Amino acid sequence: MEIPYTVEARKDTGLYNAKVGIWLFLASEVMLFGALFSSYILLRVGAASGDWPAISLAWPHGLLNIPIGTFNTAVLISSSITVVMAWASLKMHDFGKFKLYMGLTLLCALGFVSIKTYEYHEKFTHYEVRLQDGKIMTGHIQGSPMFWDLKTLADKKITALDFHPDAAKHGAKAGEAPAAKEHAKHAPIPVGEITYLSAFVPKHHTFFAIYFTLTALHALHVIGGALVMAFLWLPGAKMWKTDPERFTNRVETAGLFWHFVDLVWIFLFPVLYLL
Amino acid sequence: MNEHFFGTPLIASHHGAALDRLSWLVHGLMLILFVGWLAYFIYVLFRFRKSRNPQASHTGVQNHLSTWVEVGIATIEAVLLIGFAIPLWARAVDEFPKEKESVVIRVTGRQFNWIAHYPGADGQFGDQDTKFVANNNPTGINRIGKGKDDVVNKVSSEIAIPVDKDVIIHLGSLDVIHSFKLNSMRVTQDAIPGMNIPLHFKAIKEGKFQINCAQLCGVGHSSMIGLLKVLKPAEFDQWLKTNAGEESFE
Amino acid sequence: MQAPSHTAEHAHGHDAHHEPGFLTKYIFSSDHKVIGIQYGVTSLIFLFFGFALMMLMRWQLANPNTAIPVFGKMLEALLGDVAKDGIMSPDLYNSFGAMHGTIMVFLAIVPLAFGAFGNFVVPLQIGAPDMAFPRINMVSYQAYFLGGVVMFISFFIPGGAAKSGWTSYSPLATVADLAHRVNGQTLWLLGMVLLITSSLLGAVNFITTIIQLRAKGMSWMRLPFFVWAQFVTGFLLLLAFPPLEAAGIMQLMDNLFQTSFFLPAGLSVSGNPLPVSGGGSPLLWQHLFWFLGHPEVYVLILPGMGIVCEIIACNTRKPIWGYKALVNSVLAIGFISFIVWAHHMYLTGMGTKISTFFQTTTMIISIPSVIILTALFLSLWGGSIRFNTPMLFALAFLPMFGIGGLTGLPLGFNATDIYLHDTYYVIAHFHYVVAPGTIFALFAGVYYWFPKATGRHMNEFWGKTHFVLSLIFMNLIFMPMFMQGLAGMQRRMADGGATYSMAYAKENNTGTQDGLSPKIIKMNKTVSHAAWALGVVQIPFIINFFWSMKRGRKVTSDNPWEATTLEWQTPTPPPHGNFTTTPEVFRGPYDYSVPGHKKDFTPQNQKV
Amino acid sequence: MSDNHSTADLKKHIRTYMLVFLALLVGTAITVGLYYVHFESVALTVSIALFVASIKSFLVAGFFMHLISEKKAIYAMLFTTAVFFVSLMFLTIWAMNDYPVIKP
Ligand code: HEA
Ligand code: HEA
Ligand code: CUA
Ligand SMILES: [Cu+2]
Repeated sequence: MEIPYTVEARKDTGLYNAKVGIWLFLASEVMLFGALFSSYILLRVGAASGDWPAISLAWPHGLLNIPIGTFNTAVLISSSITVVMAWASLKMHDFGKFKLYMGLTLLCALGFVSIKTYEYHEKFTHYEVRLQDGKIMTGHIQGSPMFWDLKTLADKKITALDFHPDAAKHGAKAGEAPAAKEHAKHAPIPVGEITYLSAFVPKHHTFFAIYFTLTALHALHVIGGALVMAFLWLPGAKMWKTDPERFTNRVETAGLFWHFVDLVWIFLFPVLYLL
Repeated sequence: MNEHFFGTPLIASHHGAALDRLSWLVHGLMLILFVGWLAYFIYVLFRFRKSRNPQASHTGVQNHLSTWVEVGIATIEAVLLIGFAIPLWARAVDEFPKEKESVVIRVTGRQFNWIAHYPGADGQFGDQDTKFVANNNPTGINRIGKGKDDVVNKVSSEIAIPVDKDVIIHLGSLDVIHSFKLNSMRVTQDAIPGMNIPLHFKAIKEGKFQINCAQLCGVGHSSMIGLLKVLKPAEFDQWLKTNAGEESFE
Repeated sequence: MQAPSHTAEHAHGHDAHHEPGFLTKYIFSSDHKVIGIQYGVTSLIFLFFGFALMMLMRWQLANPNTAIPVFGKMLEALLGDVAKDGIMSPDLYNSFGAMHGTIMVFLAIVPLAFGAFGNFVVPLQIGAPDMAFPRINMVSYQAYFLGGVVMFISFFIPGGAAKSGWTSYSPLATVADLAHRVNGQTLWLLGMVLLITSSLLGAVNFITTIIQLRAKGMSWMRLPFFVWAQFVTGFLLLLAFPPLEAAGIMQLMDNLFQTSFFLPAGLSVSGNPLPVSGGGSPLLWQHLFWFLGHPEVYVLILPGMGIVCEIIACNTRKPIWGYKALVNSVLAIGFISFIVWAHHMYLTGMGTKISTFFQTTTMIISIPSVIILTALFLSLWGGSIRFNTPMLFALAFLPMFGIGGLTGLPLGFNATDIYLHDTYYVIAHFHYVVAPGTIFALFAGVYYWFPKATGRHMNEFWGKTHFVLSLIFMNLIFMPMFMQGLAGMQRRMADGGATYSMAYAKENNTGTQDGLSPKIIKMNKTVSHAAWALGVVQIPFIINFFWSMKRGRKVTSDNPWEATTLEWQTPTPPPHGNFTTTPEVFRGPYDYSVPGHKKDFTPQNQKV
Repeated sequence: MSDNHSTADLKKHIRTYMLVFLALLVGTAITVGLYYVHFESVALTVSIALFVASIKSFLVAGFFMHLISEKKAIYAMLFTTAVFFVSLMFLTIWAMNDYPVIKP
């Protein structure tokens, strides 16, 4: 016996197997991201009130790069429309268009991941410094190294840290952040005065922890989806000749996953960047 | 019949008896159900074995007795729930006595003992801050000002309370989750780091009781035993005096 | 995603002359029956391994801080200082305890009940040629196997296996082994991620198969109850596991990258401040864990109920009573099990409102269980009961699950749980459900479907011996635990409660009035002896199992139990593709003793 | 995909897709715009942002993922999931905010 309904839909459910499968999988993905999302809200609600970084447990606002984030959202939304178009082209038996749209989708995916990488790098080179006199600053280290902390300074035998404080917090009203008044005054800080040094890495603050966890998990989904679509675009596309219906179904299934990834981002973007 | 439930230790707190009464009721229900079903079960196995009943009936039981049994179980459960469990919980866990009229203690768990912190003569707790933490001051009490006369237990994990008086305990933890369990008082409350959870009870028997740690907290979990002394009011005051002073145990 | 095709293979996999080689046939097979058997054997081995850990722990409980005979030396050689001089240190006890729970739940019972029986039986029972996604099925097994390997390896890394209970509560899970950056807990979490992946793939596959591949005429209300049970189980796994996966990822971040999802600020471990940013919540972990944890316990029991139901119908020669009620109950259990989880957390500081909500749902969920049990009990009435080995195990399941289930009630009432929480009463409660409950149901399943899988019967005499002795010793193990629990003996005690005993009070002059009495402490010995005896009486089963594969009595028909469901209407053992002709279903699953029919069973695919 | 879309049908669909695409971009613009406007009430900002995100997600799920024209089976599944997700979130939040308190 053959496995039925791999291509054609079953009458009473109106679905073919892979479609049932992908929707079930997406349901579980809803719970996965849903749990992280709930965690975000709980931790956020439970955070101390006050201004970050002065109260380091408070929630930092607007530390992420909004224009870039907005642009990336647009990129991802565009990839969603191209992937439907790819599927619709197959439906209209226009294989050339399919190739074009699928290629565009992959380009968008690549763009999204690259931009995300850039954003990550931006965070890894951004630092918070606390000084003995209680002053707290955020900013960059000369040469923009990543992941430094006090131990790195000791290992590198650095005696004075060439630190460029931020002018003001992104988007914050003037005077809100302690660092804001510290107008880009730039003089090396003696290491002895530094009590704490950390890049904006996950362990620095629960906000970064959840930001990196959520976006990295999302990025893994983007990469996974892109790999599947790359397969369908190049080697897998051979199937169009032998079994066009099945191939169309595959594109549809991959598309469903891709839209879901897009959908997750639609929530992640405002929640992480804007609120 | 004993006032405390089958095999449980003596009851030394005000609300303990009510709790054990509920236990009797629930277990009574369970026993009736179990014995009833078991009798039926054994009878059926005997009555309908193949050698005695070679031809099975296609239809089987026709009446709706079982539905009534099920409805009955549900009803009894509802009664136990609404009539006993919910009000009992509200009373034992939620409805606190007035702080002014009670003995208030801050108890902090850590690997692997309990620290008890009393407000001292002024009735006020000193401020606590991590910057005061030291070996002999693990919970970081500010000994200047309100905290000057605060009392901390000197013998590890030893906590004293007066008899027949409401006790309110604010429970915290320094490292991992512990659980503050007083079997004879029928009190259990997890001590969760980062949280400060109040609990209350009223001891009605004097004597010495165990404090168990009822949440896995590491290698020393099984030996994290404490001693609860329920004392006459005068003895309690005496106990506070002997424990007064800056240094705690360790 | 199922991008790589399974179809290529299927398009020409059925040519008679295309015999697969050993590797593709037994190791990398995508045939649901082979995968089922792989799951079965692997999980039985883990079941035994989990039990072995407990048998060692039972020595420590019965004779605290004395050297374990024979095995102590082996432990020392294998694991080093944690078993110095053959004595089980508290650290090792905690490791073994956590791993016993983990292995039993995630590596033994779930894979056996869902992976093995589900895989082998479900497609056959619904008249499908295979699972909907055979390749994914194979990957699911491989992920499970890998997860098991990771868990197993964790015993031998520096610091030893995870030691924070199977519940892995933070912050303990994070701070228990600060000396090693990659420690047992890390591997536990990695293992869990693999196991969760495996379960998710399995669940997607099962549900799709049941929705899509039912044979012609196999309507929802004609599905054998076992299939319903697996269907609901699939949904539980599908939707309850992801939150634990999320929590696992976060705890992994906490452990590896020093984040503080579950750690508040200001912790100090053995006097040293913990260098984390803080801002996390230990309770969050518990919520996410138990959001899985409670549905998970129904994952442990529902397939068992399904098996019992099949066997009872077959061996009473009459239809199951109240099939519809059963189906509705199992669906109800599935739904409600998602909103009762916090009954494991009553004592974390809950107010009246929220705890009332959760204890109400807990009481509500006990009703469908009562209905299921009632239906099974009433099914016996009017039957012609055959007492073969599978039936004996299935019958014993009923009162054993009854005891376990009923003792869930005092735990479910928040007020009584104040005292009972974290005592051996809880241990006894759930072991009654999973050990003499589910394990017996699974044994029943093994004895019942063995002839279909191998074409040979298992030995009846040794089967019955296995049953009687297992029943006795199971009860001798778990019944005393109720008493210990009521007397106030805490679980997870590396010394078996010695510190809380009266003897301790006397020795240390504390003179407490509520220490554990010598009688209660001595029960530890009784229980341990019973546990080792239970271990010994598994030997007949193990021998019977392997011996019968090669030497057992051959089946004389494809339907040796004269059952009605479709799995018995195939050749034995079923070939690749299962059915020789496409089956069509004409009737419900339990048409036994239909008046006017020649035989006392009418298979589902028989027209009249 | 059982239904055989005719090419004309598809053309119509494609117009819808384009409209949805535009709506999504506009939605994004609104959310970002709001951020720069800065309402006094945080709750209002949050609500509006999540509301817009929800609408966007309905558009994606409904049109790009063809949920609007899907069969009941999927609805049942998604509805169940949604219920469980909501219970996870709200019961947890509720549980964390209901604890014993001492009234003075
Ligand atoms: C398969 C597993 C399984 C099952 C089915 C259940 C079923 C139930 N469980 Fe249990 N439970 C566990 C596994 C299970 N549990 C585990 C593993 C733990 C501990 C986890 C840990 O902390 O490590 C636990 C812990 C646990 C707790 C937390 C205790 C604590 O830590 O303080 C609670 C509290 O409410 C509870 C309640 C219940 C209830 C009300 C049911 C109900 O669903 C039961 C319904 C059934 C019935 C009511 C029986 C009906 C039968 C009859 C009426 C007939 C009887 C007679 C005869 C048969 C002769 N369980
Ligand atoms: C499904 C779950 C499950 C099962 C089946 C069991 C089975 C058993 N468990 Fe366990 N147990 C747990 C889940 C389970 N347990 C959990 C979750 C905990 C809590 C852990 C924690 O605190 O974190 C626990 C804790 C626990 C404790 C408490 C430890 C403590 O708190 O300190 C004890 C004590 O005696 C115990 C004993 C036993 C015994 C004697 C069995 C016996 O019933 C075992 C019976 C096993 C068999 C009979 C094996 C048969 C198999 C074969 C013979 C293999 C054949 C092989 C082939 C044919 C290839 N268990
Ligand atoms: Cu402290 Cu267990
Ligand atoms: Cu539960």
